Amino acid sequence: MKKEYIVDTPRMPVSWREETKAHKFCPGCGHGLILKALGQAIDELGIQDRIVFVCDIGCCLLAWDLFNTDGVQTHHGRAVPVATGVKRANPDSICIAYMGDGGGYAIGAQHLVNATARNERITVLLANNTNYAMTGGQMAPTTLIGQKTETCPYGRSIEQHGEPTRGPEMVAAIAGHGAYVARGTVSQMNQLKKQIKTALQTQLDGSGFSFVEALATCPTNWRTNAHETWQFLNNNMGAYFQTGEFKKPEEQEV
Amino acid sequence: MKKEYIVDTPRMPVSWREETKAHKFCPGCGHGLILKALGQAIDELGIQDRIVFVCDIGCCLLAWDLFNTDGVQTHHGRAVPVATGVKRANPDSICIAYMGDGGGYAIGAQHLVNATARNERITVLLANNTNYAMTGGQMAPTTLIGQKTETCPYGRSIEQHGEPTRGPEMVAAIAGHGAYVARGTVSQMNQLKKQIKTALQTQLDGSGFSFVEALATCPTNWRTNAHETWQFLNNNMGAYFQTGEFKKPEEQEV
Amino acid sequence: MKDLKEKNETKDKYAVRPIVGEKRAFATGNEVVAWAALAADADIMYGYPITPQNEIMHYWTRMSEKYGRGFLQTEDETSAGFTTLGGVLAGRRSFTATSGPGNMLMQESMCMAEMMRLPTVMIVQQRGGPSTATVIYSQQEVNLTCFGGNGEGFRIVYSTCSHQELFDYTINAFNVAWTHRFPVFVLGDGYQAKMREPVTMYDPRDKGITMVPTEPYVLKEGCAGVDREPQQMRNTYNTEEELNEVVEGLNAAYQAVIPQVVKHEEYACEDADYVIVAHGVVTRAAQAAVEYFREKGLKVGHFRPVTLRPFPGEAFRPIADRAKKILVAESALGQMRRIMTDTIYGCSTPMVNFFKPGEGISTEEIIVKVEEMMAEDK
Amino acid sequence: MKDLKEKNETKDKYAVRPIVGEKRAFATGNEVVAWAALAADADIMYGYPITPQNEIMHYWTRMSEKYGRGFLQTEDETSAGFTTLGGVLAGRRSFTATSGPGNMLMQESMCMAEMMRLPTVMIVQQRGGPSTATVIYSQQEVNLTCFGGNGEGFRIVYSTCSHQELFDYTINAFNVAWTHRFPVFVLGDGYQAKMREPVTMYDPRDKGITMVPTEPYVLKEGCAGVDREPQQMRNTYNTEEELNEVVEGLNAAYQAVIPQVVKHEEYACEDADYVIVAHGVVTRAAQAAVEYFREKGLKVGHFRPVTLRPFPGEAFRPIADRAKKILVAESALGQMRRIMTDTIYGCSTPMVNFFKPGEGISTEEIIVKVEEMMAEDK
Amino acid sequence: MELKAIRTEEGRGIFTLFPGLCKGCGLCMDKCPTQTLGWSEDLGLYGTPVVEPGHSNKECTGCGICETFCPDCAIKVERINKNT
Amino acid sequence: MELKAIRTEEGRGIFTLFPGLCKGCGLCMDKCPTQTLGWSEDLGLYGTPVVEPGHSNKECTGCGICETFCPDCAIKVERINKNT
Amino acid sequence: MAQKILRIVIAGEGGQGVQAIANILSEAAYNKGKQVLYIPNFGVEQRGGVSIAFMQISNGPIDTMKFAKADIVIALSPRSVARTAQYADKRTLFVYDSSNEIDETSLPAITKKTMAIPAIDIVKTEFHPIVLNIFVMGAVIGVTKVVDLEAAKAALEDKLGYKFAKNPSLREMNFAALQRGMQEVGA
Amino acid sequence: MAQKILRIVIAGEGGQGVQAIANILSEAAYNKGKQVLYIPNFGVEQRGGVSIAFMQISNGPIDTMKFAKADIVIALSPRSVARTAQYADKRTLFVYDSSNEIDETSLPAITKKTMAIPAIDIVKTEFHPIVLNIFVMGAVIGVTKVVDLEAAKAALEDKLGYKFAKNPSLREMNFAALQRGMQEVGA
Ligand SMILES: Cc1ncc(C[n+]2csc(CCOP(=O)(O)OP(=O)(O)O)c2C)c(N)n1
Ligand SMILES: Cc1ncc(C[n+]2csc(CCOP(=O)(O)OP(=O)(O)O)c2C)c(N)n1
Ligand code: SF4
Ligand code: SF4
Ligand code: SF4
Ligand code: SF4
Ligand code: SF4
Ligand code: SF4
Ligand SMILES: [Mg+2]
Ligand SMILES: [Mg+2]
Repeated sequence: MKKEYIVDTPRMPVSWREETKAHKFCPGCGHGLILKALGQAIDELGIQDRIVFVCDIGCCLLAWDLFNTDGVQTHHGRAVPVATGVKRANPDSICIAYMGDGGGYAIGAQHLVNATARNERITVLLANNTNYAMTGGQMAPTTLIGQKTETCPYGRSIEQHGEPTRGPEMVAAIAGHGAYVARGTVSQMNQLKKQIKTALQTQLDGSGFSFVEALATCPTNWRTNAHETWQFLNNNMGAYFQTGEFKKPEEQEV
Repeated sequence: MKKEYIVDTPRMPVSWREETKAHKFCPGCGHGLILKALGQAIDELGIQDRIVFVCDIGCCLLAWDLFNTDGVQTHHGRAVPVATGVKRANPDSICIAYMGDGGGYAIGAQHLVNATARNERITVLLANNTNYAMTGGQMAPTTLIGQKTETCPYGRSIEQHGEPTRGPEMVAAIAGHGAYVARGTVSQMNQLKKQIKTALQTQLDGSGFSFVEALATCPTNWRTNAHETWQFLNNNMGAYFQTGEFKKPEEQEV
Repeated sequence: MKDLKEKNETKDKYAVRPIVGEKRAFATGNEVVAWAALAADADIMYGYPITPQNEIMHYWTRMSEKYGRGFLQTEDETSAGFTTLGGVLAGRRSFTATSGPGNMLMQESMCMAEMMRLPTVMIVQQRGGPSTATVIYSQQEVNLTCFGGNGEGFRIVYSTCSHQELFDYTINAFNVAWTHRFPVFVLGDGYQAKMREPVTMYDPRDKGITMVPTEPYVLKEGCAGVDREPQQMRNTYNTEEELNEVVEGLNAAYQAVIPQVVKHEEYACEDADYVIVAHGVVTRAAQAAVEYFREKGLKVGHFRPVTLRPFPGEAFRPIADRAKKILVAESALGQMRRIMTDTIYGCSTPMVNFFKPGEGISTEEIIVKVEEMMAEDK
Repeated sequence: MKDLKEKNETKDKYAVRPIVGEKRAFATGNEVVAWAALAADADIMYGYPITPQNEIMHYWTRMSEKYGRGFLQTEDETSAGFTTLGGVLAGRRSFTATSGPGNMLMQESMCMAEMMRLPTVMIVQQRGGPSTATVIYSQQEVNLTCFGGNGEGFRIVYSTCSHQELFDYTINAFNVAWTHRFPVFVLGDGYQAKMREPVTMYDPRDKGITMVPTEPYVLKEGCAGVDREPQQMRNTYNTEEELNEVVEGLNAAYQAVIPQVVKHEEYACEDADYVIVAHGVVTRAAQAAVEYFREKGLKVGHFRPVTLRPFPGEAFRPIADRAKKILVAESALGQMRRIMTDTIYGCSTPMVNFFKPGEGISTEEIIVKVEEMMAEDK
Repeated sequence: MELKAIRTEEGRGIFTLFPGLCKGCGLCMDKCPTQTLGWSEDLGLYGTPVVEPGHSNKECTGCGICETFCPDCAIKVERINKNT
Repeated sequence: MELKAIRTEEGRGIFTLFPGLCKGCGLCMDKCPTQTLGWSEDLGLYGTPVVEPGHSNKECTGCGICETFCPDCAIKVERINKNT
Repeated sequence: MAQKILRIVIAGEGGQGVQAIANILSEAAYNKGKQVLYIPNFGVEQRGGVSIAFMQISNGPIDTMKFAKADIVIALSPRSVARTAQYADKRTLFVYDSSNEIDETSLPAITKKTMAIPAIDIVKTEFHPIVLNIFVMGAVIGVTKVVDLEAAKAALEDKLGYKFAKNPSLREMNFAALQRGMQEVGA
Repeated sequence: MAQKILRIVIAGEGGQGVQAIANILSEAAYNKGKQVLYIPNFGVEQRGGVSIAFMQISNGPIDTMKFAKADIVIALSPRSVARTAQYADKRTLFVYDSSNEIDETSLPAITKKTMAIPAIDIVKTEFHPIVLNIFVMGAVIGVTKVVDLEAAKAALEDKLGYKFAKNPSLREMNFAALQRGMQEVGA
C-alpha cells in the first residue's frame, strides 16, 4: 500500500463553487449528497449559465453560496414563489427551488400545491430528512411513526400527529399534463441524479412543473453514527417512503 | 287550482336560525343549498348543541349567523386552524370549517393538507363554485379551462394557469386511516346530505379527518339564469369534477 | 408568458404605447393605477384578489395581453409578495397591489426586499381594520405600510389624495424604487380605489420623465462563476456584529435617500395660527377647510405629508413651532401622528386629535373642530 | 388530546402541581417560560419551531404529558396563531411563542384577537431583523409586537429583562388577558431565551395570586338557539359607521384598561439631570450605569417602561421635563423612541439616541454615551 | 316562525310559497319535472316575482323536488293522497 | 482548485483523500463493499480522523462507491487497470 | 367649499341598475366639464342587498369623499327608502318609488320636499321593466339639471349605442323613458 | 458594575463539548451562591462551525448580556483561536490548545498573558479523548477559581453520576482529568 501526501484537484461538480468548500453542512449530511447530484445534473445538461438557485430557510440555506450559479436565499417556505416569480418574469431562466420537508410540506405547502396546480415551469427539489433540522430537530410532517424529536419527545404518534406526509404522492395527485414527480434517496445516487436531470429537462422543455423529493440523512439530529444513519435512511424511511417516479411528462392524464 | 294567502311555518332545518332568514346569499346561490344539507345533517344527528361552526372569508362569511349554533367567522383561509384549535382544546365539540375553494385550495391550502395529514378530528366543508365569488368573480384554483373570470378575462388557459385543482383527490392522497373524503354537488341534495352526515359521523366517532367538497352554483358571478346555472353545474363542472367518496373510514390504507 | 419573453427580446420593448399624448379620463382609481403601471412600462404584476384593489388586477389582465405585459395570480398575498421579488430579481419592473389583511401578509416579503434592497412597488388601497373589518376605507394601514414587519422601515411610502396623484405617484414609484433600491409603496384607500373622478393620463416620456432602467440581479450577462462572480444574495447572517453592520449600512443608505424623496405640501402655512395636519384623501377636506377660513380672514393653514415614510418632519417643524395649535385629522387612531410627533420631538405647540378610525372625514367636521380650538383660545 | 379531555372532566383540574412552594433554579429563559405557563395552569400551547424560542416548546412537550396539558405543533405560525384563538374560544388558557418572521405571521391572528377581544397570550423572543436576519437578539420587534397588523394596537406588551420577570410576567400575562380580554404579549429576546441565570419559580397560589378563571366563548352551558342565544362572533362589518363604532368601542375599553396595566420602573429619577430610557435587557445595563454615576455623585437616572404598549408616558413626562438631557438606548433604530415621544409630546428636553439595531448594549457603552452628553454640557 | 305564505293546490301537490324568503332565482322552476312552475304576480323578498304552479299542462305531482332545490327554504310541498 | 491530498494505492484503487474537505462522517466507510476503509492518523477539516483504505483483509476494488457517497467530495478514486 | 357641490344619492335593489344610472350620469356631467366624484357603495354583504350610488357634481374641486347629507335622494324600493333616509335633512329633495307599498315611518321625517313617483308602475305599463333605470335617470336629470336632455342622450348613445345599433327600437324606448322620467318630476 | 464580574469565553469545534463544560461550570458556580449568566453562541451556521460559550460570574447582579472583552478566553482549536481573538485585550488571560498547529498571526496581539497548553495531546496520551472537555474544565477552574475542586466534582457527579454508576472507572478518569487540567495551568 502506497501512501503519499500530494496536492491534487478534488472531483467536484463543475457547477460547485470551489472557494466555498468545504460546504457548511454537518458531517454526513444528506444535503451535501443531494446537491452533489444536482451539481452533476447541471453539469451534464450544461445549463450553469441559466440557473437561478433559490434556497429556502432550513439547513438548505447553508447552500446559499454552494454553487457557481446565481442564487437567492429566501424565507422559510418561500423558495417556490420566489422561483416562480423569477421564471414568470424570465422564462429563459432555469429556476430551482431547494427546500426541506418543513419548508415544502408545512409552512410552504400552499405554494407547493398551487405551483403544481398551475404547472409552473420550475423545479422543486426537496430534502426529506424527517425533521426540522436547522432549528434543532423538531417534528416535521415527514417524521416517522415512533420517531422521537424535540417536539414529540415520546415518539410521533398516529393518534396525535397523524401519518407522515407523502409529498410526491400528494403532488402527483394534482400535477398537470407534462409535469414530473419523483422520489429518490441519497442512498441511490445514480437514480437521484437521473431524477433530478429529468426534472430539469422537464423545465428545459417547458413541459411542466417538476418535483423531486430526496430522502436525506441528518446524523446530527438523528443522533446516529454512520452505520445507523444508513440504516435509518434505508430501513426506516425506505419502508414508508417509496422511491420512484410518480408522474412523467409523457404520460397522458388518466 | 286553489290559491290562498295564509300564514305558515316554512320547512327549514331546525338548526337554522329563523330570525336571520332569508339568509344573505344571492338568489340561486349554492351556499344556501349546501348549508341546508348541513342543517339537515345536524338535525338528523341531533348535535346542534355541540357544533362550533367556523366560517371562512368568502361568501361563506355571509353564513356567520345562519345557524342556531355557536360559531365564529374568521379570516380568509383560516377556518381550518380555528376549528382545529377549538377541537384540540375541547374534544367534545363538533367543529365544522366552512369555506370556499379559494380559501381552501389557495390561501389556506397549507392548513387543509396539514390538517389532513395530522388527521385532525374536524369536518371541512368546502363550496367549489369555480371562482372567488365574494370579491367579484376572479379566477380560483377550480376555475374550469376556458371559463372567463375577472382575472382570466380571455378564459382560463392550461398553458398559463394549469388545470383546475381537484381538491378531494389531493386530500385523499395523503388522508390517514379513519378519514373521510368526498365530493358532492348541490344538484344531488340527498347524496350531498349523506356525505356531510358521514363526515360528521366520522368526527363523532373520532375516527379521523373529514372533508366534503360540494360543487356549488354562483349565478351572480357566472352571470347565468336558472337554466344555465344548472347546466354549468351539471355539464361543465360535472364533466371535470367527479362526485363520490374518495376515502372512507373503514377502508384500510393501501 | 410567451408574450413577455418575446417582448423582452424586442429591441423597443414597448413599441405599442398604451397612452399617446395626454388622455383625459373619468375613471376609478383602480383603473388609473393599472393605466399608470402600463404607462410606466411595468413588466409584470403579481397579485391576489382583495377588495378594494381588485379592479387594478382586472384592468391589468385585460390590458396586459394587448401590451405584452405579464400577470400572475398567486395562491395568496404571501406568494404575491415573494413572486414580485422574483420578478424584480429577474430585472423586471414588477409590482403588486393589496389591502388590509393582504397588506399584513405581504410584509414578510417586503422585509426581505428591505434587507436585499429590491425595488418592489406595491399599491395599497387601505380598507377598515383591524382584522377583516370592512372592505371600504380607512387610514389604518399607515403603521403597517411604513414600518412593516420585523424591521426598521427602510422604505418609501407616498400617500395619495386623488386620481391624478395615483397616476403620477404610481409612475414615480417605479423610478424611485429603481433609483434608490428600496421598496416603494403608493398608499391609497378604498375611496380612491372605487370612486370615479377626472384624471389626466399621459405617457411619461411626453412629460420628459425617463423611466429609470431596470437591471437584473440574477442572470446578468455571462456565465456565473465563469465569466463573472455568481450573484448570490442572502438575508440571513451569523452574528450580531455582522447583522448590525448590514442594518447600519442599510440605514446609512436610507438616510442618504431621505432628502431626495421626502415630500410635503403646505397650504397657507406661513402665518397660520392653526395648522391642520392630514394626509391622503383627508387632505382634500383640510384644504377646503383652509379655504373656508382664509375667506373669513382667519389664519388657518394645512400641512400635508406626501411621504409618510420618510416623514417630512424637518419641513413641518418650523410651521408647527410657530402655530398656536395643531389639529391632526386621521381616519385612524393617530397612526400618522405617532410617526410625526417623533420627527418633531421638542415642539410644544398644543396638538388636538381628530381621529375617525375607519371612517371618512368631511370638510364640515374639520371646520367644526378648528372652530372649537379657536373658541377655546378666546 | 385524551389527556386534555380527561383533565377537563376532573374537578380539580390541576391536582398535580408542577411547582410546590418556591423553587430556585438555574435555567434558560425558554425553560422558565415553559415552567411559568405550567404554573399558571395554562391548558394548551400551539406553536411552530423558530429559533430562539424553540426550547419553550421542547420543555412544554416534555412536561405537558405529565401534567395533562395540550400541545399542538402546527404547519406554520399563521396556523399557530389561529389555533391559539381556537383554544381561547374553547375557553382554555392558550398560548403560543415565536420570534422574528414568525411574529410577522402571527399578527394576522392577533388582529382578529384584538377585534374579537380574545385573551391570547404570546411570548416573543426577539431575534435580529429585518427578514430572516439572525436567530440571536434584537429589540427590533417592538413596533411589530405593539401595533401588529392593520389595526390600532389594542394589546398589552410587557418587556422583560430577566428570568425572574419572564416567569412573573408570563403568569401575569394570562391573568391580564383573561381579566381585560385583550391579547397580551411577553416580549423577551434571544439572550433571555438562551441564557442561563438564577430564577425563583413558584406556584402562583402560594404567592396569593389567583389565576383568573377562563370561560368559553363558544359552547357555553346549554344548547345554542334553544336554551340560550347562539354565540356568533364576527370580525367583518358592512359599513364604515358600523366599524367605526366597533373600533371606538374597543378603544374606549382599551383606554379604560390602560391605568390598570400600564407599568414602569424608575431608578434615581427624582433629581436626575440625565435620564437613560431603556427597556428589556438593556435596562440592566442602564441600571448598572446609574449605579456607577451615582457612586460618583452624578445625577443620572433611568426610566424603564415595563409595558411598551400602553406606554407609561404619563409617568415619564415629569421626569423627562425636569431632566437636562435624555438618552434613549435601544437595540433597534428607535422603535421604542417613536412610541415614547408621541406619549410625551410637548416635552422639549434634548434627547440623544443610542441605537444598536440587532446588537447588545453594554453598561460601558451607556456610560460613555452619558459622559459624552455631560461633556457637551460643560 | 310564522310567515306570510301563498298556498296553491294543484294536482297532487299543496304548494306553499313564502314570499319573504323567495328571492326569485328560478332554480326550483328549472328543476320541476312537470314544468308547472312559473312566475307569479306576487312579489318576493327583492321585489322580484315569486313562483307558483299552474304554468304547464302537466300538473304538480307533489314530488317535492322544487322544495329540495330551493336554497332559501321558500317552498313547502305536501302531497295530496288522492287514494288512486 | 489544488488542495492537500493523501493518495493511497491499494488493490485496484488509487484512493485520494482531501483532508481539507473530509469531515469524518464515516458514510463512505460504511458503504465500502470491501470494508477496507478505516480511520487514519491524519486529521480532517474539524480535527477528526480522515479515512483511508487498508483496514480490511479485502482490498480496494476501485469501485468508487465511497466517492459517490461522500457528501463533501473529499474522495477521488481512480481504478488501476491491472489488465487481468 | 368655495363652489357649491351637488350631492346625490341613488339607491335600489341589486338588478335595478342603480350603478349604471350613476355611471352614465356622472360621465355625462364629466363630459360637460364638471368636476364629478362618484362612489358606489360596496360592502361585504352587498350580495342581495341595497345598492347605493353616491355622486357629487361641482364646478370646482370636490373635497370630501363621502357626505352626511345629500341634496337629492332617490330610492327605488322600500328597503332603499329605509336605508337612505339617513342622508336626508332639511335641504334634501327625497324622491321615492311609490309602486310598492312603503312603510310611511321609514320615510325621512324632515326634508325640503318628499316626492312619490310610481316609477315601476309607469315603466311597466308604458314601456318595459328593463328601462326602469333610464326612466329614473330622466327623473334625476329633471330634478338636478346637472346635464340637459341632449347630453343625457349622448351619454346613453355612448354606452348603449352598440345595442341600439342592433335594435333601433330600443333607442326609441330608452329616449322615451328618459323624457318620461324628466316629465314625471315636472321638468 | 458595583461588583467585579468575571467574564469567560470558551470556544471549540462542535463535538469538543464546550457547551457541556460551560453548563457544568456555571451550574457549579450557581450552586456556590454566585450570580451566573451563561449564553451559548447560536447562529444559523453553527452546523460544523465553532461553538462558543459566554459566561459571566459575579457576586452581584449581572448587568450586560454580552460583553466585548473577557477576563479569560480558552480556545480549543485553530479556528477557535481565530474566532475568539476579538474578545481579548490587555486584561485577558488567553489560553489555547497547542496540540494543533496554530497560525501565530491569529493569536491576539495584546493580552495580559497568553498561555499554550497541549490539551488534546495530554488527554490523548494520559487519558482518553472523551474527557477533553473535563480536562479543559479543570484548566478553567484552575485559572478562574470560580469554584473549588470539590464543587466541580460535585457538579460532575450531578451531571454524569448516572454514567459513573454504570461504569465507576469513568468517574476516576473524569476526576483525574479534571485535576490534571487544574494542574496544567498551575493551580
Ligand atoms: C416564518 C418562519 N418560521 C420559522 C422559522 C424557523 N425555521 C428555520 S428552518 C426551519 C425548519 C427547517 O426544516 P426543513 O424545512 O425540514 O429543513 P431542514 O433544516 O430539515 O433541512 C424553521 C422552522 C423561520 N425561519 N421562519
Ligand atoms: C388575506 C386576505 N386576502 C384576500 C382577501 C379577500 N377575499 C375575501 S373572500 C376572497 C375569495 C373568496 O373565494 P372563495 O374562498 O372561493 O369563496 P366564495 O366567495 O367563492 O364562496 C378573497 C380573495 C381577504 N379577505 N383576506
Ligand atoms: S442538522 Fe442535519 S440537515 Fe442540517 S446540516 Fe446538519 S446533518 Fe444536515
Ligand atoms: S356571489 Fe355567488 S357565491 Fe356569493 S352569494 Fe352570490 S351567488 Fe353565492
Ligand atoms: S312538487 Fe314537484 S311537480 Fe310540484 S311544483 Fe314542485 S317540483 Fe314541480
Ligand atoms: S328556488 Fe326558492 S328562492 Fe328560488 S325562485 Fe324558487 S322558491 Fe324562490
Ligand atoms: S473504491 Fe470501492 S472498494 Fe475502494 S475504498 Fe472506495 S468503496 Fe471501498
Ligand atoms: S464520506 Fe467524505 S467526509 Fe465523510 S468520512 Fe468519508 S471522506 Fe470523509
Ligand atoms: Mg427537514
Ligand atoms: Mg369560490
